[in-house]
Amino acid sequence: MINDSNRDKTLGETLREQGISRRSFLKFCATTASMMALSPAMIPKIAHALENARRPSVIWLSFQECTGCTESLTRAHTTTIESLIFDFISLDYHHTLQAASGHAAEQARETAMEENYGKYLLIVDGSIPMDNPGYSTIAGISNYDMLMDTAKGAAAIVAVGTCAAYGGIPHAKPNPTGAVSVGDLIKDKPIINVPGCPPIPVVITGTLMQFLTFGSLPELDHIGRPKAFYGKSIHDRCYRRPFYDKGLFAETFDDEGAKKGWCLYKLGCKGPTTYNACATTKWNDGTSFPIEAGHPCLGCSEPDFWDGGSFYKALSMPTENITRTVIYTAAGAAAAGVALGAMNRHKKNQAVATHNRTSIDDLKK
Amino acid sequence: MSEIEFLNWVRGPGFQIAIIIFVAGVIIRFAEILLLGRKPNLAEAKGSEMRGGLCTIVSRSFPDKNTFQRSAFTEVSGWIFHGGLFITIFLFAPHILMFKDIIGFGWPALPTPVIDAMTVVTIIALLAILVHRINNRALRFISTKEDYFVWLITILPLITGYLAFHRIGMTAPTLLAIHILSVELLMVIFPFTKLMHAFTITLSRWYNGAISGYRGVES
Amino acid sequence: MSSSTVVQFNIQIGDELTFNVKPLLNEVKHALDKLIETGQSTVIDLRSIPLAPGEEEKILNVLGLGEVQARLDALGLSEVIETRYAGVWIVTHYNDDDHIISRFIEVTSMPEILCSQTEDIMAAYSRLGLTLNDEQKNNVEDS
Amino acid sequence: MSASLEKGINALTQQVDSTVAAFFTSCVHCGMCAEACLFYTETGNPAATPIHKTEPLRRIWKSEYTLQGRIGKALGLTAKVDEALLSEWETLVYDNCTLCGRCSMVCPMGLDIALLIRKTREGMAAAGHAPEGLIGATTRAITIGSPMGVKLPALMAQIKHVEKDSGLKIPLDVEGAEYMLLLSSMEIMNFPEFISAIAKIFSKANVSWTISTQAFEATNSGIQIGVTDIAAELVQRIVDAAEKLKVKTVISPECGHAYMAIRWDGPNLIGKPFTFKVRHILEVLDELRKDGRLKITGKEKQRLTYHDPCQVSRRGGVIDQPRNLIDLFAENFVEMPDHGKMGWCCGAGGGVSSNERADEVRLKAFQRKKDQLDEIKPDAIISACSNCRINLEDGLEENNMEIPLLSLTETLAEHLAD
Repeated sequence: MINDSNRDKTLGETLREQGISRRSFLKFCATTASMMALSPAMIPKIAHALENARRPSVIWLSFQECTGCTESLTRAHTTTIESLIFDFISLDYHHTLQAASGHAAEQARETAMEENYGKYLLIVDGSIPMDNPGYSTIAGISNYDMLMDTAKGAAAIVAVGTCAAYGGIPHAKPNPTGAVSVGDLIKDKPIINVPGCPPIPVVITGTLMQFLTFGSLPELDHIGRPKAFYGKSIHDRCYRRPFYDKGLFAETFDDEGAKKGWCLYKLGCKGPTTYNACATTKWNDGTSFPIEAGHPCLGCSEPDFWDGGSFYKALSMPTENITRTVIYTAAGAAAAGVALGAMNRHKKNQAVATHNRTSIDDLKK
Repeated sequence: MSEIEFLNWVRGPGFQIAIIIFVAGVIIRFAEILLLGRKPNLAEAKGSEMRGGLCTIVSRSFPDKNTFQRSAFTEVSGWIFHGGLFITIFLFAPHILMFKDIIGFGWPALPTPVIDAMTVVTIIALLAILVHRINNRALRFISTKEDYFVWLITILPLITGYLAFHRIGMTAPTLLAIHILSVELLMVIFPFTKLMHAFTITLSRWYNGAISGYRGVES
Repeated sequence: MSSSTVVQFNIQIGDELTFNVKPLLNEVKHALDKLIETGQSTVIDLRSIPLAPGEEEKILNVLGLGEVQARLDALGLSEVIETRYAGVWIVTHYNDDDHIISRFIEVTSMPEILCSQTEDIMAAYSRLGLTLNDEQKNNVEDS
Repeated sequence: MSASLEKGINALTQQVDSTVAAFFTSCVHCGMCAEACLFYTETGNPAATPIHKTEPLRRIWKSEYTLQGRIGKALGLTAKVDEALLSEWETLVYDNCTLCGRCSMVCPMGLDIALLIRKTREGMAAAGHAPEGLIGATTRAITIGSPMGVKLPALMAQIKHVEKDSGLKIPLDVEGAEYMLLLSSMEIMNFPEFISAIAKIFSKANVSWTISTQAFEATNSGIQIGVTDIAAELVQRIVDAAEKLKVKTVISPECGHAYMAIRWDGPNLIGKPFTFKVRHILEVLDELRKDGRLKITGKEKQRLTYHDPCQVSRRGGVIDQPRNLIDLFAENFVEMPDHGKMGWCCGAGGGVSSNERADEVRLKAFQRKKDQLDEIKPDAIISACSNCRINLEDGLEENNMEIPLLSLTETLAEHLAD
């Protein structure tokens, strides 16, 4: 990380000091635009904005999470360009990554909050347990208290991962910890949700860059996700879509269809209802993504993705065991039907029994 | 409730409720009809009830020339929208998966663009049928609220299915959930409205054919 | 060119299935037309388009290799290649691990990144001045 | 005990069986039955749509025999059958329907709508909503023995005339005869030629037959008005006579609903199978033809057509026989555009002819038959139902058309070889 003296310099100044050429900077901007899913026509604007951007303080809080999000991000961390981004920010608190521990660590957080009050960026991964504050604590502070305390002075909050954004796996039925999302608790700060289990690293950095470059929130969809990354469904951008349209499906994981790369809808792919950038941005430096690897999309960037029944049941299938329901219902209904039929017969027999012979004298009133 | 929660509900408990009402309703309605019974015909038979009944089940779909000419619109639109419903319901790959999940076996699907086109054709046919119902004197006169309600519930899954497939107006999970919900609505009202004809048509055609067939007339 | 070592599925891609290849190449053609008519350049980000495995290679194969191939060493390797269609360039940025981090098709007479940048020229000017100064000093001292 | 709404509802409740339930469940209100009904096509009156006429019965089925109807009834939502409904429906059920059953042939859901209307009449009659004319005819049928008030002496007088004119003996009350001939009052009073025609044919073909003086009337007003009890009583008279004379077969004359009453409804009305067979006269004649017992001479050069009586053809199954018989003497036979099981009704069956109130609509409905005749322009029309014959003559006269009506049996008798 860059030393504290750089805090007040712009990114342009910092880079020049490091002897990085303008040409390298342009390359950086072009890659950033690509990462932010912005049109290449935006590159000059990005260059201009980055030139003048100042180094922000970032506090990262981890609650009920698996550190997968941090893992994902640090995978994106080794490259020259992306390391620049991380060099650019001042990551003042991240209990997994920071060297400091114990009181010193908490001290770092408090100092960062104090010095950058109202300006720092708060990143949260993990959900917050509300049933019992003791379910998850850091340095004796409950997740809830730490979040509310840290959120107060934040310029904006980025909820990284589905747990922070929507409750995620801790929130899955029966939600034993009473897990909630950041957005459930904080209503008075701008929140950017970057869901995914984990999110695509480039999507995390892209979102951060967007915020840091333009100093404003990216355009968000109705559940707080940046439209640049979550604007289209996996299905709409999937290269296997033509197979879906033609009705060519893999029926099992090892049949001809699977080998030919046909659509995975029948194997439970949640691509049609999942909004994420996997199909274009892909994973591991653009190498591949689950569907390309032959596995259906789990829908991990959507709320409650864990509660949609089996991952391997197609979207059009009911999530419960309907066959059993049908059999039980049919048995019950057959009994009810016989009862109702008996009532009908009784009704009719009664009508026949009360029948008075009609003679010609009975034809008039 | 998030949209995925909504989708999970219609795929889970919502579907359970709908299938219970649908299955129970259909069985009960059939029991009600069949257990009423029918007196044996004591007159000397001139033809076969079974033969007449089976013939009529099929032949009633193909009217004689005069009947066709007099009700050409009803016949043609009826064929189109029933065929369209059959194709869109039973030959669309995701739908077949749903049936397969319940009954344990599936069958080949038609390519999606064909289903897409059939959906549009069926929707147009149903709209035309509504206009016809309102414009035709006898039809308008005999039409009840139920007729219009059932029409609406029938066209809804087609429209919501079309929107869900093309992702028009809302996000994909919401559209899919609304589509499934509209089908569940259809399943719930099915046994208690004229929609039951889809099942009882064989029964009533059989009775008609049997009554005629017994007298030696092919109806 | 990318030398992916990832195991590839035996995915059969007939022309009718590469649903983004033809449109993309058409877009390149339109961009060339625009360049001729108005002189405006176009940049297409290949990472923003859903492509099946092999499709990117297919596009690159169609465009082929032209007269210019340049290597840049700026924050990692970059490659700038003019395709066999003059005015159509492929710009590929690599990271330190030689993984592609971004790839663009640029339709222009000269990709911006190949041009020497004003800031760099200015820096070069002062640097060269400093160097010359040093040499003069050295020469004076030596003599 | 006089007629009442309560009795009507009870009668309707008795009428519902699995066919009724299946039919009402299946109706989708497609409106195709309207186009099959001459009371709609010729008047444009939407209330004449066949399925609409069954509303009283449908309401009873729904409220008493369906789950949703029962629930609705408990909540006061299901429509009820009341006096107002029955009054409104009386003209629809009796005046605007001949029970011709054409609607039953076109219904895409397979509803036997004519059967449903027939069953609806049971409730209407029990509730006192039968038309005056039909009540009168039914009363005469029970008290006098004939809806037209024809008594035995009148028959005897006609027989005497016939015997004198033809020189043939009309066998009366012959025990052990093969056939027992029934007659409709109309034939006795208006077309006694029918009796001589039969006598001529049977004597030539050497058939053993008789007429019962105890039960000679074939018609059954109970069926038309829709009172099972009365219909059964009238059927029982014939059964008693046939059993007494130990005949093998009872012949229904040229009358549509009489055939329906004795052939198809009869055993079901009295609740047991007959010990004898029932045949329409055309069936008997066609059997004689097949056996080579009809010797025919001379061909008619006229352009002839055949009007299918609904209850004989569509509802009775006697469709080929008349055509076989006509072929024996007709050189220039032409079918109407819709014929056989899809023929159009004359407009006066099912009790409409006994119901003076329906005269106006009956003549309007006749337009359908007129259009058919205009299309083929026959020189003469053959039929096998006196009621059709009378109504067709009436309708033709009203429309200033001069096409003679012929009885098939009589025309056949004229062409018998000596």
